[in-house]
Amino acid sequence: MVEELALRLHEYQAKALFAAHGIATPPGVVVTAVEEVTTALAKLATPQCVVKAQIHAGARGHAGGVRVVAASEVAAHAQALLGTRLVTRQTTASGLPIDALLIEAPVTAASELYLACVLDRRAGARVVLAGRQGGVGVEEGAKPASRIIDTLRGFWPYEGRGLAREIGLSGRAVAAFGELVTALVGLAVECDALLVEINPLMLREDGQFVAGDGKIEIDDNALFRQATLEALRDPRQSDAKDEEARGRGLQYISLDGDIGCLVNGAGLAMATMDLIAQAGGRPANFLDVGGGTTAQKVAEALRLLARDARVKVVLVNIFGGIVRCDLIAEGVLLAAADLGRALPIVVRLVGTREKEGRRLLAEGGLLGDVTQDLEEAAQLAVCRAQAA
Amino acid sequence: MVEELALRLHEYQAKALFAAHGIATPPGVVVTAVEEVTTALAKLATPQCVVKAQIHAGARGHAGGVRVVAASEVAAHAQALLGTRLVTRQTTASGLPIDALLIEAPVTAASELYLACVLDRRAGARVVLAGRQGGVGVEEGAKPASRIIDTLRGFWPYEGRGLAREIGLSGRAVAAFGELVTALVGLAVECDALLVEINPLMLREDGQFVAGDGKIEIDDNALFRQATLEALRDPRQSDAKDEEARGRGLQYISLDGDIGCLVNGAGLAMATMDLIAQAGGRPANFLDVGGGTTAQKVAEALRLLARDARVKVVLVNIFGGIVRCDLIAEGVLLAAADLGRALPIVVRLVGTREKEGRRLLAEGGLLGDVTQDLEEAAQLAVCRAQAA
Amino acid sequence: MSVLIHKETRVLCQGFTGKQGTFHCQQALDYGTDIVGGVTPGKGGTRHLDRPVFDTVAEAMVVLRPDASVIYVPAPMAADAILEAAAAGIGLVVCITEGIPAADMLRVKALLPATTRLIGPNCPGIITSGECKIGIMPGPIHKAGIVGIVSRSGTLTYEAVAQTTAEGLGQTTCIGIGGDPIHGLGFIDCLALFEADPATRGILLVGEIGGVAEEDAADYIRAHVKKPVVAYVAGTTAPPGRRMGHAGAVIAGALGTAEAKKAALRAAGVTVVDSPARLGRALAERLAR
Amino acid sequence: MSVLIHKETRVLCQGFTGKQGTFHCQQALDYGTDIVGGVTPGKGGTRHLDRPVFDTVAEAMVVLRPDASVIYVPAPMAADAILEAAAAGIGLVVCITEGIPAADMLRVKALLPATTRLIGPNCPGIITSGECKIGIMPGPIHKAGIVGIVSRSGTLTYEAVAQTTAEGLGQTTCIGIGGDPIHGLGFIDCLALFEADPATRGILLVGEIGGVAEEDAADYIRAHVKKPVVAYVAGTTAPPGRRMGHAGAVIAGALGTAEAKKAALRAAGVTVVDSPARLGRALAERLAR
Repeated sequence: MVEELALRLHEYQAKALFAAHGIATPPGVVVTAVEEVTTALAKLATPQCVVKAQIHAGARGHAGGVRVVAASEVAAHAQALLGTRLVTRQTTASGLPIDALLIEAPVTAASELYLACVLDRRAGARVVLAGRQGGVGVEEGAKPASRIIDTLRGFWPYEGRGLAREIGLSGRAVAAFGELVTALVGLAVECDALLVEINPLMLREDGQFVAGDGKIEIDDNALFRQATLEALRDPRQSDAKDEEARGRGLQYISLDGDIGCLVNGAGLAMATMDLIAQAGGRPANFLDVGGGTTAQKVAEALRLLARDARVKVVLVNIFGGIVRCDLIAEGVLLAAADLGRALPIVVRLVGTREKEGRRLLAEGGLLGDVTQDLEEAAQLAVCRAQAA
Repeated sequence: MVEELALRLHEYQAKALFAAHGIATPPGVVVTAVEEVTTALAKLATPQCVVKAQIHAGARGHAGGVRVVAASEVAAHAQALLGTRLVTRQTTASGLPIDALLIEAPVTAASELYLACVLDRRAGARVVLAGRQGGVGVEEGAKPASRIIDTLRGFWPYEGRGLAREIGLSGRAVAAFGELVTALVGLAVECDALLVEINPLMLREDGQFVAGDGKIEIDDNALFRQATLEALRDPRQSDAKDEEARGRGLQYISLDGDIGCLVNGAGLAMATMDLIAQAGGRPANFLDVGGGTTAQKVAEALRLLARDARVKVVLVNIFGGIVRCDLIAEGVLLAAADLGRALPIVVRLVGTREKEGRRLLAEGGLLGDVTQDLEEAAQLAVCRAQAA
Repeated sequence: MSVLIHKETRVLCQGFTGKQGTFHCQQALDYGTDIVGGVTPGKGGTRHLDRPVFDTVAEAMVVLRPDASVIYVPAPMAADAILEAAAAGIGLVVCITEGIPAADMLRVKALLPATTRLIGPNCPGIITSGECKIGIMPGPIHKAGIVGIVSRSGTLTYEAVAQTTAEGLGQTTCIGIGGDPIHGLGFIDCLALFEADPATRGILLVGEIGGVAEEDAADYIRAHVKKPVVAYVAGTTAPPGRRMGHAGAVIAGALGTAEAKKAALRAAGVTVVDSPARLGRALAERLAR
Repeated sequence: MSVLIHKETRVLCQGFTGKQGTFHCQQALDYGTDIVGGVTPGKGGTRHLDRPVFDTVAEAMVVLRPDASVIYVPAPMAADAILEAAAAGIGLVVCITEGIPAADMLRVKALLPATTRLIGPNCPGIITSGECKIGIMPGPIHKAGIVGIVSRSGTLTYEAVAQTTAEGLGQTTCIGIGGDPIHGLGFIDCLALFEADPATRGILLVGEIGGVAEEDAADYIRAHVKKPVVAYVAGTTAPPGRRMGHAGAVIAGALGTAEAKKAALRAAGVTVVDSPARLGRALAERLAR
């Protein structure tokens, strides 16, 4: 939850960007309905196909989301996948919806490598990672070679050739790798990507590279100038409440406990989670109202939290800085009426206009616990959840 | 002729690039035939129009190439201009063909400024020039303010606002100017432009800027990566022989004398011209065969030179470095047969394989003067031209 | 004594006449901060909050000679504003703006001259209790005292402040460095400042999971910090992030988890509390030893 | 003695196995240049012209320890090649390639470390007569002697060389700096080198119209050059350029014309000849005084 916020692209979208930047990808067609399979197969004209479920999670292979299928079997396989949800090691138990399949011609690779360009906090720069060993084994294999990119200098092809030599490439692949890495970095910069990853990166016998898979994450903060990428957003791959919160300018995180949490700030959200865990409870979700909120928004946020059937108690934990406690109190009171007695509320409210906020809660006759103590608030919430 | 080689765009093409980079331009429509005028006027819906002849030269106003016309008169005016040639102070006596007209709605400006981004040799950088006084008076008015752009740092809006203050802008125009200059520099960098100029830059009462005219020159050396700009080339605005030479990988410059010159290198071309002038003659044209040429290419170049009816003598002045004198000699002999006795040839041939070249000429029975002396060659050419 | 700012610090505001700039500058003035004027392009020559407004920082610099600038301009223009302040020669720039693209901050980081310190972006700012408040933190919870506070998290900073005030320790200076991936001053910069400040007797450090700034801070503390340090790292129980593909794991390895951070800090002699509510108490106890 | 290169200079070639690289390296070898090997990505481990080929300059550096590199790679990759040589620590890079985009050279210029000297691009190269030839100039016209030559123009350089050879003066080193708008070593750099070289007794400078490099060189000569200098500026009778809109006129003002350049040079004590055929004679006369 402290990760940089990013817009994630589907594999097929990433590969389209690769192609536009001169990075080779396997011949492929996207289908969203079984009826499109025939046309797709005609375009590909290959006896065997790789059928890849387009979801925003990895580890698809083990879950049946990536499979080599005879052309004659593709339609049946597509029928079986489209409209279902795929559960992988990286998804929640409910999985993610398969709304599209990428059907590709198989690529014969001499070897599989790893290549990525990622924003690195510590370096304060973009970093290129290149590994001789790609695929699922990248984290176990030899540590990839890396290059910190000087922001002003940029990345030059000769640096990519140096990386190629460092990971043991030779012959035609050396020059090709230099061009490839330069193109990848160029894509990352142009698209405001926090991550561009090709894994596996297939090296063919002829020394040419083909992107076997593609993962791209775009900096949310840069979407105001990346309209064409924003248009690639697939809201169906996110939790519906997450998207609703997003639409209201809030940040929502779904977890697997039973305490709904309304906080301000990612740090306080994590601290609240730590305290709930120490008290023996588990949060169901988090809603961060951020700065500059209104009573109306707080009420909406509370209703959104409470809509989660698992939520047995709501914990409001606010340290008012820009956020005014009186507005939070107003919002809590607005929502409390709807939520009813069935859903207990624990409120911890300190900071800007703290007194006014607590007075409003008292006058409004809130049927819940109000405290100023951080640990007490967490303990109360856990108690109420266990009692519910 | 030592100027940087550049692809020049028409005003309407420049303005389309401006618009794509967020620089405001007047509402306008391009017509290439009188039949298109009605539709154009319907789109513009303005009682008065500015009709601007699209040629690759300035000083159009005095020559009738820019005129404010009532909408009802546009068709007649277009009829009068299209298909003719416009002669201005900046064209040769034969002028340039008017194949297109830009019809614009007039802009009411509170004042007219000057703005350009140009590659500056001395600074070794791009430079922004901003003048409070634009239009034809820019060179006479107060010297424009300038900023050298640090290539790595790039240009930032605050620097544009600083320029705005420096030339006396205030109010809304300050922030608008910051954005405008940043956009202009961005365009220059993205398009590999050696020059982007807006003159006049119109400042409206509301503090917004509109590009009254636009001049863009693209670095010829960068056209391999600027395919969409290369497609904007208008060969009809260049001398036909220039374009033909260009198509053959040669460089051609048309002048107004009677000696056709075949040289290698721009410096030698200029030196040859200086020597011809000192001897009392004038070159008709120059053809630079550059390095790595072939006998065939030399022959073609000579035929191209000789096709100019004004040419009374051809001077071949080559100092072979990469260029081999024997290949030049072969080319001269190949062409000499076609040119016949009517056209005398003076050959000065030194450098790589000089002896072989001169032997070939002697053995080939060239009917012309052969010398090693630079000044003598020029004098001979002038004598032959005067005698012809 | 204090760190970076004090009673005499002359503060300029960029984005002065906007909603955020207006509100927080008024708060800062109420706190006693010497806000000397502001910059809003196009409003040069006018006055706002009874102070002069300029079109550019360079012009404001000539007249007002500010020591610091606080930035409330919208995210798309914030990088430009930071560099404008730096180019004008301002020594301390505090950028409150959130939502600045990481790529913009990469460029700012690469272009910022050594003569300008940047705090933030996406941070609460910096305050020297009772003297000068540059940012959006609630003033009343602060009290002049002896604790230096540095925090990656906005709201958790306030927790730390409130606790040191409640414990009667008070603060010298409190710096919110912000949680954006690319930012200005870091833990180590602030630790060095607090270590060198005679008035600061103890240090609170508030970290988060992700990145390796806490691990690097631990190394620094072991080698250079003699004053007692108490730390809290938020996110012990946060689910592991799924972002950054394999690249995150490849770069960070085992680092970046709350446990790794806590272990590193403890190994450096830092008192690490498991509850964010116990920062003040723990530091009081360390100081009482 | 000579300037920049000599008998012992170890020369690497980038673009070694290409048509241009092969032809001119063979010529250079014939001249006696110590071409130690080359670089062609993808051909590392092979041999060419009986010398080793490497994939990268960095690898060649370890084995061959070259002092200089000459670049014959195609224009789109030339900037990369220059920076590769510089990053590997090569002190002298001679880029023959023509047609490099100006924007690429802007970046090269901004990124080139102070430890690397660049000659070119789009130039004939550099030659120390009788010792080391790095470039495309015809070797036989050169003769070891006492004249330093620096020229913006390719072919005119050969004229100057041939004349000094014919006059019996001969050359120390001849440097073609190239005519591209953004390039490495300039007139002033070369004048300083020739002035400092004991073997160089006179200097020929070949300029062209456009830009203000000759005017700047004149200023430098007046202040720093004691050796006799003879110059020719091509383009006295060239028609005025129509490019660069008003911007050129605005930047250059009255500068940049052949007359302005000649006047500036003459005022600096330079003998300016009106015919490119008289460079050698004029210098011989100056030296005979």
